[in-house]
Amino acid sequence: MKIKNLAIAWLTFGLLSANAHAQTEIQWWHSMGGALGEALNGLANKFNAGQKDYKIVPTFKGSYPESMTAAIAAFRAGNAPHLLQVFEVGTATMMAAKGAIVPVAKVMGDAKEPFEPKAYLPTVTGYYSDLKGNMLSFPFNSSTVMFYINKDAFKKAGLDPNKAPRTWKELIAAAEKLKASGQQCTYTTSWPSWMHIENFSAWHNVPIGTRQNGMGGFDAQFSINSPLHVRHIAMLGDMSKKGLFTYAGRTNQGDAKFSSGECAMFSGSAGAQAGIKKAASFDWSINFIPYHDDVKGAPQNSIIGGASIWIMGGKKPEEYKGVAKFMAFLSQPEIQMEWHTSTGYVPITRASYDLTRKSGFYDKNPGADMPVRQLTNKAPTENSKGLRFGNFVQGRTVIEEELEAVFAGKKDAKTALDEAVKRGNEILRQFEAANK
Amino acid sequence: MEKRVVFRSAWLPYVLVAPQIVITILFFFWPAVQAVWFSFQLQDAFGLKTQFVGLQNFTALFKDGNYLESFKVTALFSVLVAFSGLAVSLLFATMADRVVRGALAYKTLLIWPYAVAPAIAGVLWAFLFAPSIGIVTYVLKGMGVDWNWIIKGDQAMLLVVIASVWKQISYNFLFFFAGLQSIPKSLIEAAAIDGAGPLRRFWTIVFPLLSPTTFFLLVVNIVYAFFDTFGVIDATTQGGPGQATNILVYKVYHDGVKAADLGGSSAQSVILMVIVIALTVVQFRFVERRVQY
Amino acid sequence: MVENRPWLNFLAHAVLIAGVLAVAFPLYVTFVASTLSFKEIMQVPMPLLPGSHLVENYSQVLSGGTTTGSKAAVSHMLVNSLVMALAIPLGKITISIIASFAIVYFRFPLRMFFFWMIFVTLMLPVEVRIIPTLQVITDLKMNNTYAGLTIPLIASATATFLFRQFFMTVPDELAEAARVDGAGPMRFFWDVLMPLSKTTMAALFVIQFIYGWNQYLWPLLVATDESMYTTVIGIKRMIVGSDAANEWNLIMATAILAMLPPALVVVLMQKWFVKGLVETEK
Amino acid sequence: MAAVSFRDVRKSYTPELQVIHGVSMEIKDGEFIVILGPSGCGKSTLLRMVAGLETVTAGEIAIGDRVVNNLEPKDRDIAMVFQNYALYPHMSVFDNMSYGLRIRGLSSSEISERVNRAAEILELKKFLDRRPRALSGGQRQRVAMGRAIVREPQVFLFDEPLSNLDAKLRVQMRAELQALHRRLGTTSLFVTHDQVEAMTLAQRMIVMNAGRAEQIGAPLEIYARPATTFVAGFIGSPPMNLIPRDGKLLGIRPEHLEPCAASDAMLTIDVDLIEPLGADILVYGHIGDRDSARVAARLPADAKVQAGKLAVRYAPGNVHWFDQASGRRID
Repeated sequence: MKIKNLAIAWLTFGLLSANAHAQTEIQWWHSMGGALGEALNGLANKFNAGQKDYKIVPTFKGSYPESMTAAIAAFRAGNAPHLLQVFEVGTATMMAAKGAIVPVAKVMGDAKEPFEPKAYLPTVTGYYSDLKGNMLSFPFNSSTVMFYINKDAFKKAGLDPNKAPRTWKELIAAAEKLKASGQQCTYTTSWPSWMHIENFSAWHNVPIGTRQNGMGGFDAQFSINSPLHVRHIAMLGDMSKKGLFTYAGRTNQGDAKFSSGECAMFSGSAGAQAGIKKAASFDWSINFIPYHDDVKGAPQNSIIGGASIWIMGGKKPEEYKGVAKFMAFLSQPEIQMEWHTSTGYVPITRASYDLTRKSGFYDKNPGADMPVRQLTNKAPTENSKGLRFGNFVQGRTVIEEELEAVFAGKKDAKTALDEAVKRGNEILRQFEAANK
Repeated sequence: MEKRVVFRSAWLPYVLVAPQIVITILFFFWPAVQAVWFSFQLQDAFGLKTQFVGLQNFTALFKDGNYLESFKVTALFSVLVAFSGLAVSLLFATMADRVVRGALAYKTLLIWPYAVAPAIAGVLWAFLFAPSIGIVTYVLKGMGVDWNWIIKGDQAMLLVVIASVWKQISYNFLFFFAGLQSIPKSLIEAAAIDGAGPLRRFWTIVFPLLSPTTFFLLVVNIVYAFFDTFGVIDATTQGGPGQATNILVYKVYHDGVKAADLGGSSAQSVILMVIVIALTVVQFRFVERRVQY
Repeated sequence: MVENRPWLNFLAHAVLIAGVLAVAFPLYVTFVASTLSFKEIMQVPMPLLPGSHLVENYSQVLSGGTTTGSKAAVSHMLVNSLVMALAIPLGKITISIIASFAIVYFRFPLRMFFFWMIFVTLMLPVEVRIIPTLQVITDLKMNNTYAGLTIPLIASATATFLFRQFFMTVPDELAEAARVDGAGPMRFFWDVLMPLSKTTMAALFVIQFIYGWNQYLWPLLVATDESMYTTVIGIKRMIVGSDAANEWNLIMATAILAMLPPALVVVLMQKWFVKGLVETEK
Repeated sequence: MAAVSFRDVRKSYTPELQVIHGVSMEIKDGEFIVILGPSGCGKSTLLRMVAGLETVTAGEIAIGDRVVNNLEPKDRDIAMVFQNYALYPHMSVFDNMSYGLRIRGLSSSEISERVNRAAEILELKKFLDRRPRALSGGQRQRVAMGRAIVREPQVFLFDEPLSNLDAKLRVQMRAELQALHRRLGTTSLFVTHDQVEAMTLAQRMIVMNAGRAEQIGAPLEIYARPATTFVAGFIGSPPMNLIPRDGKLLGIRPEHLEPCAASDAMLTIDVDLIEPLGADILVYGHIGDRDSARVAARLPADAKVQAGKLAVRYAPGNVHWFDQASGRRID
């Protein structure tokens, strides 16, 4: 009996709530947990409050790969969301799925909403556009990799806390001093492939792969076994052996090692600042990532990480109208500034960057503009526009596995990177074959 | 053996088996057939484009050194889990069989980890052994062990083995304990009168008599290590570092779900199915000998 | 034991006590960790005595998950876990007992075919057919539903065999007596077979409760919606959910909550648990 | 109550494996019939065919004027007592006895009246709330009978109901069964392999061998005039002596042999074994060649028997003749 009553209650409830849907609902799946999620909900609420026709319904779907998996499954089942936040390595996969997505430029054009790709930072535009310059997805939360130091540890080691190492040579020298002062872990990193392969390449203006880092076509090949790459990874392997570099894991495990004070130097996402602020009980600074000073043209500019919003295909025109309205809303410099200042993600349009600077935010928060300055250090080249490799989720796993072998002292850098290229290319060929 | 009496109805038995058969077809046979079918295909992530590629997925797998490596890892992992798990449980069971008082209390205190989900067992041990904050890590570092399973493959393997064994001890213990209790006491007493000491008695009388239980547990533990430890791996090493803990079933999941390579993952599923069928046949022939179905 | 050697008895107790402690150690640390603040737990070494944040941590996770990772409330996850842990054994027992009844007590065309069909499923653990099974669920639009979470897991050869084996031990004369008494097959099933199967059902229930509660891979794939997370999945989401450091104190509180119900079932229903374990023999 | 008819009843599981080869018999209303035979002779199968637990391959079984071949057990108006009693272990004695009545939808007052009456007859009143496992073997047996009685059926079927009891209890239950039948007068079919049970209980009996009814008749009639060597050998203890004579078989019961002077001897037995039983003496031996014919004799307690040769004689009127090939009686 109880079950029956419950069922009736649910039915009634379902009917009532169905009646209440006068607005067009727009589903938005994202991977912003915690404080970031609150900021995101704030944006959605603001949009919903500002008009009556559409309602953005954000849903947290777990980590980036998890929400992407969920969306793919949902798409196959025919109930994909309207909007999906996809991390940068998923870009190629989304792009290739022509029937599954609608380019943001087309949605905006159809709805006659203003949309100007040129307003975005070139690294951002480059990452999310096809070769003709059409924006495929809507840039949302972008970050880049930064270099953090623990100023207290530097002081203790007799180093100048206001002079963070700028080159790898300086970093090694500092690491040795830190170690001598009793620092257990001198340098660590989060996201090893993103930092030491992807951003490393861009920062030194060398290609990650052929065909403009894969942007030119699916037939690209990896080229991360160049002498410079080998030298850099060998150097890290050597540092690891000497105890100057502590490997923390494939994702963001390095963040905790730095914020707990265990590691004195650390490369990680610009987005890590929020967490460090909360947990660190020491003085720290955020800096440009180090480079090899004997490489011509270095430092170039770093590339973005984070995610963009993809518009899924097969929805009603009315819904796309709402999507376009929401994208236009998100494009406003004021909104962009709010997102940037509340989350630590990079301002992705020039206008919002200027607006934030004018607001005096950077004076009050020194270092907060470092990421955007690093991203725009120089005009991006073919090598530093970004990357777009098919199945890069798998590709990255391959790279990370090989890096781990080097850091563990099981393989030398050359062998490992050759192997990474070989295995990575197999994945690219498979993707190419699947998306002919 | 068949029942002598039977009820007669032209439709009732079909109605009664229908739910199970429908579910079995829907969620066992159809997916199994699909797995075989997918394994001959190349699909993009969204299922928009599908090509038939014959055996290409299989040949690619066997050309892939990492897949073969995954076999080795799985073999090593299962052997470690099965043998250390059986050894530890047998020790506990023998001791519990020996103590007259408190055996039940010990039993109660030893069986509860069965209730812990493998994924949670993984989380617990990963926390204890966490490279920077883990309490066991702290002790190990104090003893001069450079503990960091994030980068050291053998340590990562050790961690997942410990977590998996810990969870499985209760199961093995219960079977060993039951097995020991069913050995007639008169046999032990006869051996004692013949002058065999406790250790000798164990190896010459008890252990051989326990061998059916041991063999059964061996198969069960290997199956456990093959499949049920997925949660342990996923909650701790996720197959890393390198490929040190990338067991077959985790690779199926990673390639199929995370990397959206349906064809390759299905090909791996098909190979795994063959392995399971082989294991089941071994187990069934054994069970058949022991229990009259 | 056979001879009286005090040191051997002492050794036996010593080994067992060491074993019990080793087995319980992770549990103790987990509990302690669940009572600490975030700052306390990040210390090396972390304190080994319970802290003062027990109530705070547990009410936090029960109502709002972690602060940085998944915000799904664990109380809701516990409900989902409970639904799985109840629906799977009940479903399994129901469909298995009627299927075994049909196979044992009726003779009909395709009987052995069905029997083997069910038997063969022993050979296909969910893990090896995970992707296509997920596809079926997706095709049936059962993602993020309780049905999708439970139904694919309720078909099992194990339970069917267990009941079949049990029915074989029920004397033929009982069924004959029931027939003479005028009971039809279903009446016999309800009035005689079901009551006699009570202990088998109880044993199976305990084992399958734990099986259902501890499901991981399946809900990981089927429950992508926060409102459908089970506790085990919730923990996993708390660990990889965000860009910031894991809140181990909250994760450990959730771990305790996730372990408690099945552990209680095992300990309190030990008799059925042991019977179920030994009899199902997988 | 009703008559039961077997009309050339046959049963086979497969075309090759025939277990009942055509049994015909008319059982009168209220008669107590025993089906007797060694194990495997098909006697239980025959009974189960009456119950409806086995199908009838050919022929007809009728209860009253209804042919019941295709009726379900419940529609045949019979009640059955099983060898192992088949009590429902999870039900109380009362529930066991009333189960069939409840299924038939009798009112609860009617049910309790019938159960109480049966319990009274069987002296089970104080056990009504117990479970079967809390009862002794004899009590369980009574419950099984009670379950049959309360149904007030047209026919009672008993499938070796006493074989699980010890010897003493068996004798007692036999008496009770007889008393019960006198009181209720219900047509009863009783299967047993125990000739004493058959002799004491039966008004008429069917002796079965290998799926055939060898002889049907009143116990003493069968004892006195066995129709075949099988019946002759099966009934009576020790069995009838069968001695080859002139291409025929001479049958003489052990109690019909009496010692005599060697000169009067109609048979001379080489004595192998002497068993003094108090009331009488059993002598086992053989005639002629060691294996040609084995003979037993039941002699009065005061007979003088020694090892060696024993001369015996018999009254010609006590002799039975059988055909050596077919085993049939020659009159």
